[in-house]
Amino acid sequence: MPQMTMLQAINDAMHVAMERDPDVVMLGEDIGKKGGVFGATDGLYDKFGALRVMDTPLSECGIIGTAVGMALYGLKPVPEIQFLDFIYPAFDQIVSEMAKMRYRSGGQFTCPMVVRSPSGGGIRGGHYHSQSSEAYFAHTPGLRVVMPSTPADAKGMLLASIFNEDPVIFLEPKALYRHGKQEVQEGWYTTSLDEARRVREGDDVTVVTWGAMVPIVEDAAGTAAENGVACDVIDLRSILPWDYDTVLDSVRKTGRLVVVQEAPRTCGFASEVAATVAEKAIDSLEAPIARVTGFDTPFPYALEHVYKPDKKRVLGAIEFTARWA
Amino acid sequence: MPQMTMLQAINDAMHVAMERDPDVVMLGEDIGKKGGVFGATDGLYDKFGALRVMDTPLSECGIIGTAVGMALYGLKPVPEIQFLDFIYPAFDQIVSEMAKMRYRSGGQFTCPMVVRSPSGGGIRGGHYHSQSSEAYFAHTPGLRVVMPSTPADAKGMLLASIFNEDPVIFLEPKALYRHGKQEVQEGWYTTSLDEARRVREGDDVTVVTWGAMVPIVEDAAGTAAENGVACDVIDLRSILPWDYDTVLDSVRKTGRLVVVQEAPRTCGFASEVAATVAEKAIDSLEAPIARVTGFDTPFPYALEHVYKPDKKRVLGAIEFTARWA
Amino acid sequence: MATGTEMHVVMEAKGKAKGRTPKGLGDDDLKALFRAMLFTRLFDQRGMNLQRQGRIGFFVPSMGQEASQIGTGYAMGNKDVLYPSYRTHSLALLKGVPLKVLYDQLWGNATDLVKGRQMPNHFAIPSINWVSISSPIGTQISQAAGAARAAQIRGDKDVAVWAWFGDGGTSSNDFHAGLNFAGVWKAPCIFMCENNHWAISVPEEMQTASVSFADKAVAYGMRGVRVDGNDVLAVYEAAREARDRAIKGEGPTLIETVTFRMGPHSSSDDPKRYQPPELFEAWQKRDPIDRYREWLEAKDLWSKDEEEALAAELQKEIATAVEAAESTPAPDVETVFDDVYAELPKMLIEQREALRAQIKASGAIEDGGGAFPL
Amino acid sequence: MATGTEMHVVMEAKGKAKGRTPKGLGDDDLKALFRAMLFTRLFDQRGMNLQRQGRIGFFVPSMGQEASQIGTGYAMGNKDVLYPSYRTHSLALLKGVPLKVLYDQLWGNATDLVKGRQMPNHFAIPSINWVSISSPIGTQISQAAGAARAAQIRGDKDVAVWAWFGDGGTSSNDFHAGLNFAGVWKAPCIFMCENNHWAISVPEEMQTASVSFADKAVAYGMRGVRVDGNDVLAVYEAAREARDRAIKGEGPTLIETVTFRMGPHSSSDDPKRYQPPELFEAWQKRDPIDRYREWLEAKDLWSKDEEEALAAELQKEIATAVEAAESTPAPDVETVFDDVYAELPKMLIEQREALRAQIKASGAIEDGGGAFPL
Ligand SMILES: Cc1ncc(C[n+]2csc(CCOP(=O)(O)OP(=O)(O)O)c2C)c(N)n1
Ligand SMILES: Cc1ncc(C[n+]2csc(CCOP(=O)(O)OP(=O)(O)O)c2C)c(N)n1
Ligand SMILES: [Mg+2]
Ligand SMILES: [Mg+2]
Repeated sequence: MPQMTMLQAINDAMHVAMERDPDVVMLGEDIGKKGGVFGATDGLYDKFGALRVMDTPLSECGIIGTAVGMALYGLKPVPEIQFLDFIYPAFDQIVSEMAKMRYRSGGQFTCPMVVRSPSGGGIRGGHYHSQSSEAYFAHTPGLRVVMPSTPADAKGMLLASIFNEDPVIFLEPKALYRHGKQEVQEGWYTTSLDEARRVREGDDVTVVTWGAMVPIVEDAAGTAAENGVACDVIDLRSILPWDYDTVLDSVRKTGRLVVVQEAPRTCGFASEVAATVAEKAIDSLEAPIARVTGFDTPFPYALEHVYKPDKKRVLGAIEFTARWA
Repeated sequence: MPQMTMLQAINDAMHVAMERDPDVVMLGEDIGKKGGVFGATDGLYDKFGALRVMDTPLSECGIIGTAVGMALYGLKPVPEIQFLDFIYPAFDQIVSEMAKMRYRSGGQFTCPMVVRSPSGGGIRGGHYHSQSSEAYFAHTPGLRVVMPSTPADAKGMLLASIFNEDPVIFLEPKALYRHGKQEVQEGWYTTSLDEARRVREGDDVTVVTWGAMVPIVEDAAGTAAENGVACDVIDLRSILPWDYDTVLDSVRKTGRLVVVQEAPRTCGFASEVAATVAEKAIDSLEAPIARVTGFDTPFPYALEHVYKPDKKRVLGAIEFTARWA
Repeated sequence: MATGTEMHVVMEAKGKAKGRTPKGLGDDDLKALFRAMLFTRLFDQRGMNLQRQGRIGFFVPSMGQEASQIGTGYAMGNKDVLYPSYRTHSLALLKGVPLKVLYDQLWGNATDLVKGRQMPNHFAIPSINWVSISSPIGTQISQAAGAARAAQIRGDKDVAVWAWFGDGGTSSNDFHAGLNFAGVWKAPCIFMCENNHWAISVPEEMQTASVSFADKAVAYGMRGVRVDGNDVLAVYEAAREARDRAIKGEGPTLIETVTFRMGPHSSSDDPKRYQPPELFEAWQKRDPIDRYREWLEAKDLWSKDEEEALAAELQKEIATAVEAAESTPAPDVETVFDDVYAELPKMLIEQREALRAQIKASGAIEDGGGAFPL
Repeated sequence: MATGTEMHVVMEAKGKAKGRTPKGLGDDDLKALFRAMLFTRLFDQRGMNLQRQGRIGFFVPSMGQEASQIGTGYAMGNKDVLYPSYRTHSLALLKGVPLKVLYDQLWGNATDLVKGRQMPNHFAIPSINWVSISSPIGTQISQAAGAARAAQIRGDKDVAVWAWFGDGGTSSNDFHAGLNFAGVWKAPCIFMCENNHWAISVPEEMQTASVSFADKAVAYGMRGVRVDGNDVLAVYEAAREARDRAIKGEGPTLIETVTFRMGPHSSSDDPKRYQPPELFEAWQKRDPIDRYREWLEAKDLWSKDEEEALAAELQKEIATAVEAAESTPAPDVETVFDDVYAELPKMLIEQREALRAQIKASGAIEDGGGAFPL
């Protein structure tokens, strides 16, 4: 199997999807000749032409609005939003239209489409090239919200998203685009959008996370293990709907929970994880549920490293939770 | 003191604010001659003229975008979004601009302004005239998000919002606009944006809620009391920043918590309340934290009454929680 | 064809009843146009009454705009796709959608195609390629541009896509995005701006400073056409030409039909607060149905008797459908969880179970009432 | 003044060096214009170098657009309000903002006016009414319209508001909203569209099908002016006239300056992937600085010696400021919590305490690195 970065795996998934089904089309800013600002759509324009790989005017509203129309017509559009921070001009089309189309039409009209967008920090992009906004979408029934953390998951989940009946917000943790390589199966395969992934087994503390925080948590869990604390690390992969059973099973085993997210703290998805556990497994809990999160501030530029949860902060929370008696 | 409905109290607050300060201006769709679709701006156009009470083109993006510019210029704009469901075309201006202006400019530019909008169900408005979207804003650092539940609070909090330095999302629970009258002080006064309100004292179960759910919870708590369960009912009033100390104190007393919101369940603000308590007061908890919420569906039309939490559902959760051992 | 700021007219103003018959319309067509306009008027009157009687919760009438809509609808091809607004039920009547389908939606009952999920007037009717309507103004415009682009991508040669919206809709984000994308793509899309002079209480001069709405086409490099929206034949011609151009690959068109909202914005609105009565009176004299009747009568194509018979027949149809829809029960409570996703996810299964348990324990849920917008 | 699709020019093309001196500009003004243009070019070259050397994280050059910006800036009044874009630092240079202020921002250091909160080029400089820049394209446009409306409401007679954006920016939601509101309000606002032919890699013909960007003014009932953006004198005249009209209450203007982005979009971009080299070469021949120098020389207002002396002086200023900014430390970690609200709320106080405790327990936080856009 070839070794790929996440970026290559995503690019590969799009090649596979477009070859497989002529209804798959891409649209977005700079995705054509330039191949995307990160290179995710590299080569697609040359291979599939300007009718299936469309550079668009600078309007996220138009990108998503027209993609909804394409999906309603029967195509499988995969619009790219250049940075997740720029999705807001299209927020109305996403939450009012794409998410609600099936429900409001009594199931007669549907929007199977995938909105791809690089998410989170890690590139010194400051305020507007770094935000993690999954919680907005997680509070929007009708959407699927997913976020892979490995190259293999990225490819399998992107293919599963494109050939799935629900509209998907596909978040790509840009900090992991070139984080490292992994063996990735060639050609067609899909990865479940319904199941979390157990990253590491352990009996002492459950650590739940997703996206770019996964390798940071793995790193912290490794050090914790050296210090005698065995973490059960779960990568949610899907944020909505999410696999709370896997989390609950783990907490029932460990009795301790740390949730790690990059997004600001208040009303982020970590809160949902905590609330669900506090509702369904309170009897198992032997310690407070700790959340490690970005601060309740906008995303800073010079102090990005202070803002983003790092290994030390995660480790601190794991140890605090493990020690609680 | 005169008796007022919440709608009258809000209208009165705007009269007081505009008389007090010539920099206070209003803008929005149909707020002029028509006086707003609910009548909230009734009489302002006649009294303060077209330059201070502006009917606008049909663009929420423009309403908030221009209001941000007015605030930057030194005015105190109070834009109205006709229904909260229609705020999304302005989402970019709200989350990227209004919320972040102070931070991103190093405190040099600020956006003191108040976005008023009727929120929630209760008028058989279906999908697009009923949503409770406070969680989107609660996850947006830089915003204040408030939601009164009584006429007196509505007036005092609106005045406090208008003469406050931070941008405020002022949510008006439309189900309570004409829900009943209350004595409301004439003229100028303000109500804290930082403190929750204790609606009812009790030692058995803490019930936290806000907005249109407050009277429903009161009703349920009344019945629960008849059945021997004394509820400590807290109306949060402010969602961001929120007064978690009052909630924590109460839970430390009761050991039991029910959170009630009208919005869909996943990643709503009730999750934040639950997560905070599970983090800071887990040792006090004697029962699972129960959430009573709207379903994880879009807001329906014919089955609105099934979707919205009602007295029975709240009472069920209170009794379940009280009984837990 | 007049573009930009000139006005395209076929029938001369009421009282003169002159004007040629547009190419391609036979006598049957001319009568079919009238039938649909009258049907719409009756449907609207009934809808408002049903709301006033408290039998349905809300209604949006199209009184005064029948020519603007029916003229367009008649120019549509069979495979064309409609992105309608909440004020264009006339098009469903024109296309022969069974009345029960419409009334089911107004009641939001168990046989409603949209399962009682949306307010009255928010139809979704796949059999006539009528895409689901939503309330947020303008969102259908960029979607229509995308659908037209999809037709291009698929190589579907005889498909045009039609987006309906009002003068207020031209201020929306999606108007700008939709027309801009369609212009760049030369997509087979027709943008139908019904300028009825009001966006609820906001008059057109507060909506935009542009000389006309049709003129906005300039900004997108597309053809803009301004037409007398109370002249059903002029509307038909303009729409027909726009469709021909779209199909031939000559690009999209923005059509402005200049007309007037002769009723309130909706059953919740009272125009007296903001509309000068003279304005209404002036436009009443240009009522599109009266004007067209006069023209037909002058051509000896229509008579009072015919109209009475037609009206009676239509009223009967309406009465039957109203009764059937009204006596249909509400949707089952458990349907509230369906169609959020293609398959019911676990969280919704649990929420459904909780609801079931609650109903079992404490009985049916009471209808909370509530009136729009109260 | 040319409107819509015609092009306003003052200096004839390079090589001829003819053309009158615009009214109101004395020799000193003519030289000041050149100085600012040269300053901008040097600042840009230095900025790109600093980024290439890894000393700052990112940079956006304005090479090729100096005339378009300086011509406009020179027409502004003292009380005018600027809503700039990330590519218009030339205006700060023109207005004499100390260089250290700009370099502090490029470094995001402890004395940076915006406290290291934003990427390079996102300045906020209240002393010259320069409003905080954000990255999302277009948002400043509707804000500028609102500020202009505020000036009207306050009765401030000598204030015009200027919004800068690119050809790509015309597709944004806020372009549509901002120009529409300004048109209806007749607000004293000037909308400066710098058409540099590219939105990153998207060429103007894929941005819109309209014949020109200036033509989009029609849609908003405002004046649209198209001007040779490499002709600093023509730009000045157009901007001056627009300001006069704005101040007199004659309404807003959309100015399109036709120019060319002679560098990459930003330090992260490589135009070779999408830009035909001939295009660059053709525009290089119309370099706005060369063109203006030739004009000045022909009028005997400028010489090689003068330019060498000026360049040396400016480079020295730059070197001093660069050194000062680079040696200023980073902002204190605790400032990360400031300015979210007017007062620090409880949750942020707690988050700050937790950070303090962590640093105390396990040492300073390591800088994670990362390069834009990687
Ligand atoms: C985005 C949005 N904002 C506000 C509303 C409330 N609203 C409903 S209809 C309407 C006026 C629409 O006017 P116009 O587009 O001219 O259509 P008309 O009703 O005249 O047919 C408004 C403001 C809405 N539905 N959507
Ligand atoms: C809403 C939004 N979408 C996408 C981007 C990414 N982006 C940054 S600059 C740019 C192109 C801007 O082109 P133009 O408006 O012509 O200005 P120019 O850079 O040419 O000066 C894009 C797409 C953004 N900043 N904001
Ligand atoms: Mg209208
Ligand atoms: Mg450009």
